[in-house]
Amino acid sequence: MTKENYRKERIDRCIKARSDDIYAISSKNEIFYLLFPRVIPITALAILALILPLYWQKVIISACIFAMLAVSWDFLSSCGMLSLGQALFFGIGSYIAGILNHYLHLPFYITIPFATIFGGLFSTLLLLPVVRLRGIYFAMVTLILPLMLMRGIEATRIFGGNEGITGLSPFPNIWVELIIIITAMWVTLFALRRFISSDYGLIFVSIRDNDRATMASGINIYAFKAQALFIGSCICAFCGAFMTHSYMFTGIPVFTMEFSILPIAASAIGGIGSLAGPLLGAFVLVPLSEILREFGTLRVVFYGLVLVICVVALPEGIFHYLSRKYNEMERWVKIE
Amino acid sequence: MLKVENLMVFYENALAINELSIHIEEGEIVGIIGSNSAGKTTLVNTLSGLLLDTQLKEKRKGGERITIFGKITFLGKDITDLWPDERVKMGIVLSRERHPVFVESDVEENLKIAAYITTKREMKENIGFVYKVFPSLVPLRKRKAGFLSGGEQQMLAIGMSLMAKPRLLLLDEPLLGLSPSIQVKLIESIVQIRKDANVTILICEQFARPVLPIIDRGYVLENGMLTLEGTGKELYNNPEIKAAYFGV
Amino acid sequence: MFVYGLINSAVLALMAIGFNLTFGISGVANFAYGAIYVVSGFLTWSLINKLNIPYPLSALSTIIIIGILGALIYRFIIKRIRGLVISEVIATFGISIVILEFLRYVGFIGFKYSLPMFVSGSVEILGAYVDIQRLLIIGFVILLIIALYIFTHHTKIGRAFRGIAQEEHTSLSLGINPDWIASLSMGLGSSLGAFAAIVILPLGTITVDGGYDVLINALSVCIVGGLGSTFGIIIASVIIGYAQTLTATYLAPHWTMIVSLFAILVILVFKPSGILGHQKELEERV
Amino acid sequence: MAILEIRNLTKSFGGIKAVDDVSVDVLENTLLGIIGPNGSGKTTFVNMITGFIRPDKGSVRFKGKELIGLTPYKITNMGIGRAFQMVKPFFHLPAFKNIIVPLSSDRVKATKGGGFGDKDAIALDILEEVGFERDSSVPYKTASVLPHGYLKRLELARLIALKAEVLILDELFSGLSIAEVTSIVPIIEKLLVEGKTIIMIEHRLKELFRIADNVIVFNFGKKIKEGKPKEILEDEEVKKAYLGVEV
Repeated sequence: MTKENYRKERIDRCIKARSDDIYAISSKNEIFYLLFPRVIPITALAILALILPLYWQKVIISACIFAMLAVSWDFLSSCGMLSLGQALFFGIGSYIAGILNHYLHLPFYITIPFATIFGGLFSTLLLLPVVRLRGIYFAMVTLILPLMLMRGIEATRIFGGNEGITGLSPFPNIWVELIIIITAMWVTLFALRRFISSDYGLIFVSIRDNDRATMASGINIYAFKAQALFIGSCICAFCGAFMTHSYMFTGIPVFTMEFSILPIAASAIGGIGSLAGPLLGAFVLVPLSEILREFGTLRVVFYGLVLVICVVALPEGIFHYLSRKYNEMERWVKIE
Repeated sequence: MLKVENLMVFYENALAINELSIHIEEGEIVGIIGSNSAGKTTLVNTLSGLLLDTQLKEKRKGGERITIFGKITFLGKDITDLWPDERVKMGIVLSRERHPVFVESDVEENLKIAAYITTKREMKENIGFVYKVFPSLVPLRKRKAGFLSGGEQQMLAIGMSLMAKPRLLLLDEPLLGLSPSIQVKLIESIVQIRKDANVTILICEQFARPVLPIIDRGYVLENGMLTLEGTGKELYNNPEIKAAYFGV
Repeated sequence: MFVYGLINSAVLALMAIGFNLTFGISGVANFAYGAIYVVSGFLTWSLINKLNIPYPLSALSTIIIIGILGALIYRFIIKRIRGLVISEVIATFGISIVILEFLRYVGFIGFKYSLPMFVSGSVEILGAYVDIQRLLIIGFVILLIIALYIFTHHTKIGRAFRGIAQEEHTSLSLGINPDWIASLSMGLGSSLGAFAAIVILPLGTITVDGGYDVLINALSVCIVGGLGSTFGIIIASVIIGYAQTLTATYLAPHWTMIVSLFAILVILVFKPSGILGHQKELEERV
Repeated sequence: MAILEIRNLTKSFGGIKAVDDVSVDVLENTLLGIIGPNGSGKTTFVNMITGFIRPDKGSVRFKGKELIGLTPYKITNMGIGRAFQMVKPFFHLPAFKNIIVPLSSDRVKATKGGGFGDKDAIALDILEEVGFERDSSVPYKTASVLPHGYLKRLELARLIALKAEVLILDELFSGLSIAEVTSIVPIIEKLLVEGKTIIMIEHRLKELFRIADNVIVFNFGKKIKEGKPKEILEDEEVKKAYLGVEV
């Protein structure tokens, strides 16, 4: 096969209608084809959660949390809002849950939903003046706000100041924790995927594609951006509230860069724009960082190294690569 | 001077240019006539090497796979795999469509940036030459290119390619979106450039009417295939061309 | 008061110029900039104290070595992911983590790591005692800005820089090799980072965490000033510099960060593309 | 009756007056052509009417309501749609989904046009109207791979989907072949029959003058002439400034 006469051709797998709609599926083969990539990870995760020791169960929980943060980041970015501050939403949710639990002694099944809704609302209101910023300027604001809140809490010493709020009420047991977070993660992923391919979700994508044309289509893009912001921040706020109860603690560490950077790194590795990619990325990165703990202080160095290698080796992301391999066949064809 | 043999370009599975063979002789003005998406832009991008850059970028992010077959020779040298900057050094300079200029620099600076591959003395001479060809740029010397009108930007864009001392000048849709009076002016300048600077010129255009009278030979492209070729006059009098491109 | 604000602004501007140069030209947001800054400090320190090379010589060689390092980073890592903004940011941030955390692991922590002043002593200006080193910084910033202006407007490579910054494809079709220019710009940006480090670090100690702070400072100054605009950077650093100094004097030092961040927010709300950002009208006019 | 009253619009960029004190009345159900050399301020003029650029001074009244100061989406929802000169489709979406975005606007919702669920069908109908072959794969292709001619049609389709009363077409014909232009002209004529008002900026004079009711000529940001196509063609000043040669 020399270069002169052959080229690689790509063809979609022979499937009659590749569609998310249930009506389009007609044969067993096709059902299997569509379900296979969805069912496998769900069952795999469920089984892992059942059989692994407590330590690794905790790792799964934290992976789920980062996965949700990453999915939310990807959702925001596919609505044209590049966020560098998932920590903001996360931290706000965490503090609301912490305050409600500490000062009002509310149980977790009240604080978490409350923190989710009001955390989302509060974050949206906070960012409302800047939704008209584009690209990196918006990113900058989201990067700054959590830093400001952090320093603000430090300076004013409210809500426990530097020490934070400790001794919050935990979940009854690890199983409740696992069930809540794993369900929440899958629901978030599939609901958002469905939402973004609906007629309504289409508008969010169109804003990213071209905001001026969307305006010229008679759409109030700022209202839609605010909605996207609300959805995205609700997800993060939920994670924050969950984490608060899981660790029985909230404090300024919830605003640290880790919660902003890791979701982005997960998205870059997993593949931006698919919502599932970032999830995959998070499940690569979080366990990896646990494995690297053996190296002690060198951990972060290796971690950074892996990050660089992953990004450079597979710039499009793991998920895009896998899905291409799954959905397309490649073959050499002869040019006459 | 330039010879293209059996050029084929695929964008993924779509064929953009099919079995194209053309040649350009020293000193000619050659026209490539074709409607939208006939493959004109792909052709000049292949000739100037820009397509290689696009190809690499698409490959990196896992996008469309661009495949190029065929052979391009320039002055007897195979340049098929040569990068754009090396081709410029050999003398193939492209002026891209939709008058791309450096909008935040003023006119003079645009020309100076374009003089990247020449020496300082040549730069001064060339700037003088550009101002001679396009006298209407002289009063605008200190204006930012972004504030120029479409016609002036197009003149500047051609002027910039002249700064790189081309032997073969590729013009991609120079008349696009220009008003009739400016089109006429521009066509006159192109003829003058050929005469004064001794360059070979390849024009890709869909407005056949103003272009056909000045070209020595022309090719008609349709869907990436060569459908007609002949001298400018022959094409001008061809009834099919008249029907398709003149709109009688 | 006035003088301190000015010095503070100059320090910020100095930190930002290198970052801005790389970003403005190649579009690569070099998140490893902070790491490069710190590494330069350590490199100079090692050259002086371990190899006993005289100060000026080691400073000079640091600037050159770091410049080459920056160009190499571009050549072997960023070149492969060019145009994918998020990947670029993550990759450079990864590099930054690797470098900084490695330094932390090796144990470069402590007060002994500091560079000597160029000139010690202080003078009295407007009723305040100021170290001469600090005054030198202001001088260096002014010199650097003038040098950069001449470089980008009157040399061939400098003009090519400006071309690539504006329209990469056009530059390509004019024979300018973007990868070559971009790696040059990355190298030069890193050298400027090293220069900033050598000039600023004598004022304090070299710390690993300083790297992250430098990155944040450079980033915010660049964005507030309007990306790619040198003049914007000067204005932005003056605003932020004075905001910080005023708070530190009249309020309390731990409010400094909050106020300067707040200043950035306010500017962005009223000037959505930075103080001297690109003119949006141009987009639609053509 | 004048559906759009434009008074004394002025805007300068960087010291240059892009549009200088222009007043025009656009009559209902007519086609107004705007011609002029490149850079004479036509696009800026349109940008000011549609709210993308705020004028330095002047007023635009649509059915008696002031438009200056409103955001673009509000103006669009009042019934003034515009097609961009540089096409602005949603490149990541399939062609027919591009039309669903305007179908989701408040204006279409209010007129009950967008209805329940079946936006896909409506979108496909509209695309067929502007010349997308319904039974082919063209309407389902991603906008980024569509040829230029289809993207221009997509711009037009967006305005039809919006049920705009005033359609502002900025160089709709630029970059189209003669055959494509001749196939689009009937669509525009049909819109006129339906009672729409159309403003067209064009360089393709032959086609424009055939369908236009009134023409205004811009030069250096100023309106130098206004009249019927025939008068414009014979005007000496216009010939000198713009046409240069026979049309």
